[in-house]
Amino acid sequence: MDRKEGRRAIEIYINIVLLFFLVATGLAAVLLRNLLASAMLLGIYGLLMAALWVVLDAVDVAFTEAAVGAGITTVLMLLAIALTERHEKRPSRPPYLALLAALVTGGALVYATGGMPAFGDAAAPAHRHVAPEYIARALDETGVPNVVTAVLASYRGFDTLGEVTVIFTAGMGVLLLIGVGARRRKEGGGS
Amino acid sequence: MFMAATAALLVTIALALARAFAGPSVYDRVLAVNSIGTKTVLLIAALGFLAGRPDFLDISLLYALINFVGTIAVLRFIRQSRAQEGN
Amino acid sequence: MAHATSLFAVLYGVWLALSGHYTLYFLLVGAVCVALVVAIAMRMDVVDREGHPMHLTWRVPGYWAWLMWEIMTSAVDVSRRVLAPRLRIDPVLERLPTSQKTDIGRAIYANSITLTPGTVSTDLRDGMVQVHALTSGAIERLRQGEMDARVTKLEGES
Amino acid sequence: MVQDIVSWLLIAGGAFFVMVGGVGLVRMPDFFTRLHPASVTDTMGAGLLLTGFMVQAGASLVTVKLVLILVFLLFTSPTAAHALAHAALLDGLKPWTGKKDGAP
Repeated sequence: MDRKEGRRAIEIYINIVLLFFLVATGLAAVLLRNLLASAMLLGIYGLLMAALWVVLDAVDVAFTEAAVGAGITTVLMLLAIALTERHEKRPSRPPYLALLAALVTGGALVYATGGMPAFGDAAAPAHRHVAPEYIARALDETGVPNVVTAVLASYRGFDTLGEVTVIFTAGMGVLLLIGVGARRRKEGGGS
Repeated sequence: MFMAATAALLVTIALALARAFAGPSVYDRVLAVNSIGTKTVLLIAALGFLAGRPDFLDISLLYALINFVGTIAVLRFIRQSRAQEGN
Repeated sequence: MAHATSLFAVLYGVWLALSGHYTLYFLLVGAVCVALVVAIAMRMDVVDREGHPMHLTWRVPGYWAWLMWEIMTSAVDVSRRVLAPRLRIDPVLERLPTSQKTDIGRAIYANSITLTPGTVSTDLRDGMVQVHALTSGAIERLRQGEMDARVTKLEGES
Repeated sequence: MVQDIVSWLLIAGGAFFVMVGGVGLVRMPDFFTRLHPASVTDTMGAGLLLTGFMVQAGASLVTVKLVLILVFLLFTSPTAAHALAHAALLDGLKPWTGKKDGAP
């Protein structure tokens, strides 16, 4: 019992440290004018985020974050930079409107967290609908040992098929765009 | 014991972050990213043991691979874009 | 074909290690997936002596043991220099000859150099390896050629 | 008990080398010299830490996975370091030689 309490406390400290790193990385990525450096920092952001998911016990999300956040996104950013510019231009006037929008959205989100159930609360609405059923019956009904996989690939199989189709199409689109850009990039224009 | 390892890894990530912020060259930053990647692999393994759930190792494994592929992809990209700037 | 079989064995071993569920169904699915990967690899023409150097397998452990000792001593040396109040380093960049006959032998040599803290191989061509070392002592050690000779022995004459 | 002591020593050693790598990453004067402490972390730090975890896990599937992670790291990290150094040299980054600071 005591040991478990201690572990919780430790996890909170690890969370705080990781969140601090995340904020620092995010700020640095915004402040740096070198876009290549920003892309690198966002890669680090993905790595740290995945570590945070692990601490929060969301192992499957961490998997996705590792593959998408730290892997594919970085490569896509680099490709985008290759097609455009290496350095961010200074804005012609201070972006007050954007700042206002960001502050309002951020404030609303922070305010909304007050209405959320406590972290790990078993009585939260999201955990009382079909989740207990899935956890109890997934292995028998689908034969898949991982509950998350069972839900995604079996209970919501058609949903997932749709998602995969969307992602596949998006991937094809990106590849086509990049291919076209690379071929047209003959007249130069790098910084 | 795993706590000590976790603390050491977090400190090292902080140091590597400092290097990533400071640069100065792109390669310093790539080195920092690669280094943080390795440390995240170890950190997740340590966290798995700390939480008594070593199943987390699968993510570490995935990471070790992604980190490598990512680094090589970044370097290829830098080389390619430098070559384009050259001519 | 021998290479394909051995690649299949290695990949299936990895699958078994990662899966942790040993029912007939999962074992079969694993075998099918691995077979598919091997088939794709064969189509890509990467299943050969170079991509999967199984002829080296029996000589590798001895070399690794030696390399591990080498890594430990040089790691301690580099750590001491990193922590010393005054940085006592004199980095050098130099080309060294290699005595290996095959590409894979040279690659093992260059990777061993990089794996050892204090030296990093930066270029490998025309039978020469370019090395960046933290200290001139580290490059002196390499020039004496023990690692080079050991890799050549590992490579063998076959 | 012995198992605990051994793994404690290994993990403490690993933690030490990992931190040395981090300090070196900040302290070294240029990119090429920074590669060396980074490789201390990747080999010694990761090796000792993962070996310590293995001793703690005992003979199980967990140990097999730890071995796999270690093998991946030991195979990929020199390749990545080599690619980095090679790319930096091609790009014309000049290695620091310590002449201007009057180092001994």
